[in-house]
Amino acid sequence: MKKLVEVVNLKKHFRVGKNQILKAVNDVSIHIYQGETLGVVGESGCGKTTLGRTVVRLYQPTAGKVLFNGLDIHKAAGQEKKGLFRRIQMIFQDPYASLNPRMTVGEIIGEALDIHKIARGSQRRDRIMELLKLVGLNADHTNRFPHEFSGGQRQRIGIARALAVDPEFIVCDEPISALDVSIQAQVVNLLEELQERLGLTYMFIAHDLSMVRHISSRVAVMYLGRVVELAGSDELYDNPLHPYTRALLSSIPVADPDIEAKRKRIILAGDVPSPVNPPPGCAFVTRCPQATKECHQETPAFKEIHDNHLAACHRLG
Amino acid sequence: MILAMWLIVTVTFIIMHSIPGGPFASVKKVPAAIKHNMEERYHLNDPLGKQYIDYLNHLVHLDLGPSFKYEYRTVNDIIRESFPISATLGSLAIAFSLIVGLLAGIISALRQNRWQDYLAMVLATLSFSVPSFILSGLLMYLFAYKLKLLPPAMWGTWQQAVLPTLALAALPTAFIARLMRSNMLEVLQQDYMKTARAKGLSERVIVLRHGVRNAILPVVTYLGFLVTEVLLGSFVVESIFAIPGLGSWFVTSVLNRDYTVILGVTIFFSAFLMLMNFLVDLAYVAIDPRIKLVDRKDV
Amino acid sequence: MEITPQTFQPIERDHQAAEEIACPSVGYWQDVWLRLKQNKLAVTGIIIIGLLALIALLGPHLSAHTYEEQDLLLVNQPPGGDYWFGTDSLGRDLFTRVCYGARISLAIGVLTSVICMVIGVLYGGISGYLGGRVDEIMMRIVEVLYSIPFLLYVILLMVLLGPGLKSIFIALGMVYWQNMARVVRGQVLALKEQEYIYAARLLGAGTWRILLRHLIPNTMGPIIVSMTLLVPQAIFTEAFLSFLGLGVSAPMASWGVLASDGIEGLRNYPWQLFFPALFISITMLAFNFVGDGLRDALDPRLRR
Amino acid sequence: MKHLLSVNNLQVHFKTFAGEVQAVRGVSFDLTAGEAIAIVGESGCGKSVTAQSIMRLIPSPPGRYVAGEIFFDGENLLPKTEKEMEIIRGKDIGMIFQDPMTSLNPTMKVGHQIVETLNKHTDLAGEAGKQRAVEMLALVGLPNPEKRYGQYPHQFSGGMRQRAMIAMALACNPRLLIADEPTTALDVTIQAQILELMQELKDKLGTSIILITHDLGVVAGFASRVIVMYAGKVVESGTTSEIFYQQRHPYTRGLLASVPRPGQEIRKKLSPIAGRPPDLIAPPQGCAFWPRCERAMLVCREVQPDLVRLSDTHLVSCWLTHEYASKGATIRS
Amino acid sequence: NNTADNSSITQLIRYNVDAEPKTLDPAKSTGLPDGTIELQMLDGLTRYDANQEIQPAAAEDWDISEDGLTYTFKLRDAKWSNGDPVTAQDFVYSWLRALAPETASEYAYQFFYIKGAEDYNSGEGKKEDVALKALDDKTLQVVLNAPAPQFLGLTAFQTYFPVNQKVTEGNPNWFADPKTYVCNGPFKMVSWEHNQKIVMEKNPDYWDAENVKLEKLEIYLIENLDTSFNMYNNGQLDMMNEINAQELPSLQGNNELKIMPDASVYFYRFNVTHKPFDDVRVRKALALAIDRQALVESVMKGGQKPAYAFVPFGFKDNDDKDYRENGGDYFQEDLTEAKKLLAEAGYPDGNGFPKAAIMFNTHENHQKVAEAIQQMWKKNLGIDVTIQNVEWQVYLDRQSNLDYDISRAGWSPDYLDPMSFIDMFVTDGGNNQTGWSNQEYDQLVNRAKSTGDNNVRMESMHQAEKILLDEMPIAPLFFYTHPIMIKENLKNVIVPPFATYADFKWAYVE
Ligand SMILES: Nc1ncnc2c1ncn2[C@@H]1O[C@H](COP(=O)(O)OP(=O)(O)OP(=O)(O)O)[C@@H](O)[C@H]1O
Ligand SMILES: Nc1ncnc2c1ncn2[C@@H]1O[C@H](COP(=O)(O)OP(=O)(O)OP(=O)(O)O)[C@@H](O)[C@H]1O
Ligand SMILES: [Mg+2]
Ligand SMILES: [Mg+2]
Repeated sequence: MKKLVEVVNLKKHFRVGKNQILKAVNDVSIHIYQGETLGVVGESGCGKTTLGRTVVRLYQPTAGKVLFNGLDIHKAAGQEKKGLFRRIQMIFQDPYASLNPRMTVGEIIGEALDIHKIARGSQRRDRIMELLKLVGLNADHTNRFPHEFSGGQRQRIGIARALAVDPEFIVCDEPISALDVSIQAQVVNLLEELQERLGLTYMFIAHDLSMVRHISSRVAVMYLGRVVELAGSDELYDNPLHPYTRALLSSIPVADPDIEAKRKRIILAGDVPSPVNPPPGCAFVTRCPQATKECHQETPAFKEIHDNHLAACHRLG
Repeated sequence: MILAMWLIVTVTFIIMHSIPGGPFASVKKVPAAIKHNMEERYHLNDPLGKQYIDYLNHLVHLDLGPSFKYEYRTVNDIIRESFPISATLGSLAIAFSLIVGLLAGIISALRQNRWQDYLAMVLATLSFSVPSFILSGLLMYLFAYKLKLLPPAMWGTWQQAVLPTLALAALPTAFIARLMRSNMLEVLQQDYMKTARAKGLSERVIVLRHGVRNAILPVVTYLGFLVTEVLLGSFVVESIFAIPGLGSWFVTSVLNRDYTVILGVTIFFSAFLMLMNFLVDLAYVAIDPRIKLVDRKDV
Repeated sequence: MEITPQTFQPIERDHQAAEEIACPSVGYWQDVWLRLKQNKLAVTGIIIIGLLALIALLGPHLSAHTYEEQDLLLVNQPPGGDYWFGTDSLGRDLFTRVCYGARISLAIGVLTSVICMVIGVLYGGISGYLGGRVDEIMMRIVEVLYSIPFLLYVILLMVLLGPGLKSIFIALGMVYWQNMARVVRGQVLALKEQEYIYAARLLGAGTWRILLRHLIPNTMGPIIVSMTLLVPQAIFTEAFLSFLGLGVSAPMASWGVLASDGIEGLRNYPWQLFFPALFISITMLAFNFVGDGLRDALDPRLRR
Repeated sequence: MKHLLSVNNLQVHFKTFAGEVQAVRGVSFDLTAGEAIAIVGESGCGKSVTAQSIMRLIPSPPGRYVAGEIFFDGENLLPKTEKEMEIIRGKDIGMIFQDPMTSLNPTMKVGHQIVETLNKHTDLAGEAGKQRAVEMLALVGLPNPEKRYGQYPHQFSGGMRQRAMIAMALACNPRLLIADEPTTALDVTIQAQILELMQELKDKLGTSIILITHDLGVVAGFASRVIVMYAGKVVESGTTSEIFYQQRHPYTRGLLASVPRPGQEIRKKLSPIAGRPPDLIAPPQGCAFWPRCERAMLVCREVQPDLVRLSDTHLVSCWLTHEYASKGATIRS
Repeated sequence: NNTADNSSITQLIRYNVDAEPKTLDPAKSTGLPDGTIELQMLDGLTRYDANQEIQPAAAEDWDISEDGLTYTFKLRDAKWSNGDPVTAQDFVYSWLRALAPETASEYAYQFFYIKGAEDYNSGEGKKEDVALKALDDKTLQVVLNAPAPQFLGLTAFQTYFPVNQKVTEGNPNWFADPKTYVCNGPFKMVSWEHNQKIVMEKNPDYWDAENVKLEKLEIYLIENLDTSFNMYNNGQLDMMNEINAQELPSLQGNNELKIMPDASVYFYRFNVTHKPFDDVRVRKALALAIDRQALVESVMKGGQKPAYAFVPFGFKDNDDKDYRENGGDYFQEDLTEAKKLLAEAGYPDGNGFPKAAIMFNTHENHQKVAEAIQQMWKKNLGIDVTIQNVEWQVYLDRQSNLDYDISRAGWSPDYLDPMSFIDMFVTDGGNNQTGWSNQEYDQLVNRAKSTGDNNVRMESMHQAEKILLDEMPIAPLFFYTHPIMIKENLKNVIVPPFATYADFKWAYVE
């Protein structure tokens, strides 16, 4: 399989306050194969969005690089850069904040066409219609404003906007988190359908593990700026290795009273520590039920435990 | 900070010397020799560059130089004597505007869209835009001339402080009232107000303990601006009410082209304002438990 | 409807219909207008402003006198008969002068706020959007300018440009654009983290496109509100400038000038202050009503 | 069995610019002492309004109680005066809100916010009050409760705040706790903590709970009875197993089908509910769900179905339960 | 609280001088506030009495030589407030000090009548060469360059006041503090609150103390006219200068309002280097088309007199009659004539008249006058001029750079002699500022200045004035008055006709 995106030792730090550094993404190395969906899960604040935005070059990394088809995207300039904008896109988390409230749907989708001079005049109109239809909206929605749409519909407009430039790779930053369950499925189904039809590659960020399992072929689990486990999605769910992943999986409520009644939950103590002063050693050490002295001192390496199953834990292999 | 100060000094210096006139201009032309003598005395016939360097030199030693017009007084003296008066008047005005403005704001928020609200806001709107020279004139006319309740001018007794305080406080009071009203309305919408209600607290307690306190906080940030406004207002109010404060010097010095006083007072005011803004920031940090002096930046 | 087995026929439904939006499409400004219309005070404000504009245009034709015609035998006449608002200290008809003042003052108020808006929007927008060093330097400049005595500027301007409308606009612009720039910058700072800005950047939109198409249109709300509030302030500051000789040249007079003339005769000829002051107050209230109404109409939280 | 709470035909409307929003359109349900029930439904279907109506917290204007009764402990709450309500709020009924970030007063120490309730409703004052507050903080599992007592909300993480909210709501031992989406804003691991805590406290204190959520997963392990709301109405209610295993309303079914469930084939397509909830300013004439319903019938469009009792506990409001439905129509799948 | 302890004092006057004095050092003082305050505390050689006669003050007597060049003053036995005797050396010291270039006194030129003074001041001569000598402790001798009839009057002027040599040398800022203000006049300073007021008490050591009836004098330093008017109305002032024109009509018939004469003139300068004002016909036409009567009655309202000549009333001619009355009017308002002149100049009915502006410094009355005149010219001649209100210093600058078309101006005399007006317009005179030059005029002024014969002097000045008004580089508008408000129980306050100060030496409260 061809590696479409390679993230190599990526770090993204923010300066907060005088001398404090917030390590939002801290040494992440992952790759994404062409045509697959890589799920990224983790709790709020663990750096998912930051990772996603750095991968699409909305942020400049503090260290490390992102290769797209072997090209370092943060170094690209001029035509190369413009070309990248057409191949990499992003779908955003908040259906209310991700559409400019002052522009009609047609203008929102058409903007990409204008910037890249993809289509003009009637061609442009046709393309907009086509895109709208692709995401299941009507032609007469073109002249409406975002606030007239429901969350799910807005999210689809966002998708149409991303698709306008015919990208190969889309980072979906929690595209369904803000939606009602009944609507979430609409969007997930659409994304799946589009992937099939257009051969897209996704990086799908979420904190809802059940949805991630459903849509992804592989899943990376993030904790405090680091990836702690990465495996094929079934493998991960059936055989979680990292104590954090296990706790995370066991915390997901299941919509089945019988299963719920039988389930034994692993309840983690405490909260995620602040990324401003991460504990030394393993990031998870403060909440890990199995932490040893070693965990407090040394950051575990992210290594392959089984075939294509990577994790970062001292207690594993 | 130092850099900003230096810029202020430099720009003021340049503008000041590029407008016509000088400290010794007068209707009656004096013989050239006398003019020369006078300029000589204050080094005004040195090249501007040298005057500028000399000034900075003195400034570094906190010496603002002598006044050209009131020659026996130094700018330091002038500030030392008149600033306390301005500060007193300003403090009175600020105290007044805080008390009245906050009250008016709270009341009109609680009585939103009722007559109390409309009355307070119409008054606030009016006094928000009435310039202080008109207001001062009206106040003096009404209370001193017509009703003879208060002395029209000068400084020293509490009666004399009433009218200038009112004139000076009008704008900030109005501003605070409006700000407080909108803060209050905003706070009343907050989730924690619902929490407070769900706890069974009485309306009065909810409003005072939970509402007012949170609504006041943004007013604190406004204090810096308030001080500025009061200082600016004091130029006019002080000269109308014949109060020997620093504000009245400001205008007079510009009209007189009393170069050292212009610069000195400008520097003093800017430094003072910077200090006040700094203090307000500190106060805000001290008062609002949430705020830390954090600014986010990309690495 | 009667419940019969026949009514239990399944209905064929078009899936697209589920996406139908029932209500008519309302554009952003249309919506604002609709909601503004429901605000009684704001509507009153708009009507008053309209009337004022009408007075400014037609008022002078209603009166038999011109704004400059003096009758030194009829100075300081109280309101009545021939002179509806009385006469001033040179025996000119105050009514006509007030109507004429409306032209000047309203023009000054409106144009100044437009000028400030343009400068402020550009400056604040760039400063806020670029952020970092640039922002810091640009804001420092504003601070420094703010500290330099206004009177010095005014005198400098008077020397450089001479009196007249042009100088007024420049002088007023110099004070107020800074506030506007701050307002805009604050807005832009908040908005630039919005996801739609990121989306636009990701589509390859350049700085100007983002500023002009995305940021500025979305800061318009607060900007318009500050503009309406700026109008009355500009009207009065103009009076101060006129007093210093930077104003429109006499015998034309703005409201501010009429009011400050009036304050001199307050003890003896109160109407000379009353009428200009009345008009100014009405204008201020009207603009404030409209401003507040707009603020509400633009508030996203109050949106449906 | 005597009901601790019964809501009868509650109708609440809001005046807005666009018209009157019929947020709650005749909701009825009962709650027995010691019971934990859940109200589920999509966003905007009137869950919060129902909950807040019980506390009489609907702001008026724009809100208005159009009809209905709310009996708490045998007394109708709707006609009560504010003063009378103040005594009930916080003492007999406690409430937790969705967003712990904004529901605590940011400028008041957490401990004081708890003591405030105690001062109002009990005669615990001064040290005793503080003692009790610290106890409550310990009860909800906050480590270091003495220290936490003197801290401000911003020094708490989201989970800790929600714990503090719970401590506050339970401080006076209320008989009923209304939890309006208490975990929606929290991470899953934290959500698990909070649910565990509520479960524990319910058992320990015997408080009745109304849990409002839109996550059916949360409901499954927590409530004994579930009420499903749609567009301001109850469309189905029953015991947890009735709702999860014998649901009759297409909406309930849709809700369950749109999340991937264990046991379900992983890669199988999800079946979402098409479209979006109706505008409550002008709700549809018939069943509010018909425009989105796979099995809509002519009658659904025209007439509102009644809430039909299928068993002692199971009620549903759908024409499909009508005898004609199986006769007169070819029902797909 | 001042009002409280004042209540026991009956002999108290409160007066406003309209501004904080720039200095109270007589050598350097220039303004009215300075002069007025110094006048109460310092005694020059002479002092004007109520009839504008020069009376001996520090000098008991004097002697003027035949040629009018040498003045010998005999000083009386008087004491400084610190007990030192007032000596001729004090005067020599004071005057030389004022002349010294280091002192940089603006009014040093007031001494230029004295031989050697100008050279010393400009650094070209030596101090020793100034013809000023103390013959003994009580005798002072002065030699002038040329006969100067106004010289004696000048010795009553602030710049000529003495200072105590010892005190001044010991403390150059002695005048800034009441404690060190050593004086020889009727009052002495008790306190000085800057920008508020100066309080004085009767000086018991004053040689003429028995004629000083006031116990206390409060001089207020309030600038704003409205404010001081209100204070007067509230009984906080007993006497005030300057009243807003808008108040005057309602004060008609009020006994407290006194309209004092003021030997000053209000006029417009024409810039004769600008077209069309280089044409005397244009200047004349404009000057003739102003209704001065309406101006003073409806705009100024202070009883001002229309001016048809330049030198105001109030100066003595050689026959002891009034110079102005002798000179009479030099022109009359005449619309037909004005129109005719304008047409002759090429602007019939104002057609083609170039753009022009009246410039004036920021002040309510100046603006009104300008607006009224603007209307008159428009109505009478069909000329449109604009008016320009400029800040004071800008106004001065533009006026002296001849950067204007028409500029308002006012002039009050430095000394009580028409020459103070007439010598303004000599070619390139510092105060000419019109660009106008006339040889004959210059010669006449020169002759008047160098002759010892008062008849010739006066005659020359009359002739010069006639030339001035024939050529009209200026258009006189009116002669000022000086409206004051004074409580009726105030007596013997001396308000001179040539300036707006007041002397309280003999004043008392009834
Ligand atoms: N521009 C920024 N400046 C400073 N800190 C930032 C910035 N953006 C994000 N952070 C911080 O970086 C950390 C990671 O944030 P990020 O948004 O990537 O988390 P996330 O995993 O996407 O969380 P969520 O699930 O809430 O969206 C957080 O602590 C956040 O506060
Ligand atoms: N104060 C109010 N003014 C106007 N409309 C309101 C108000 N409060 C609620 N509504 C309306 O009532 C309806 C029901 O709202 P409610 O908050 O009960 O929904 P919910 O089921 O709690 O949704 P969510 O899951 O989003 O919390 C919504 O359409 C909402 O717009
Ligand atoms: Mg995120
Ligand atoms: Mg809710």
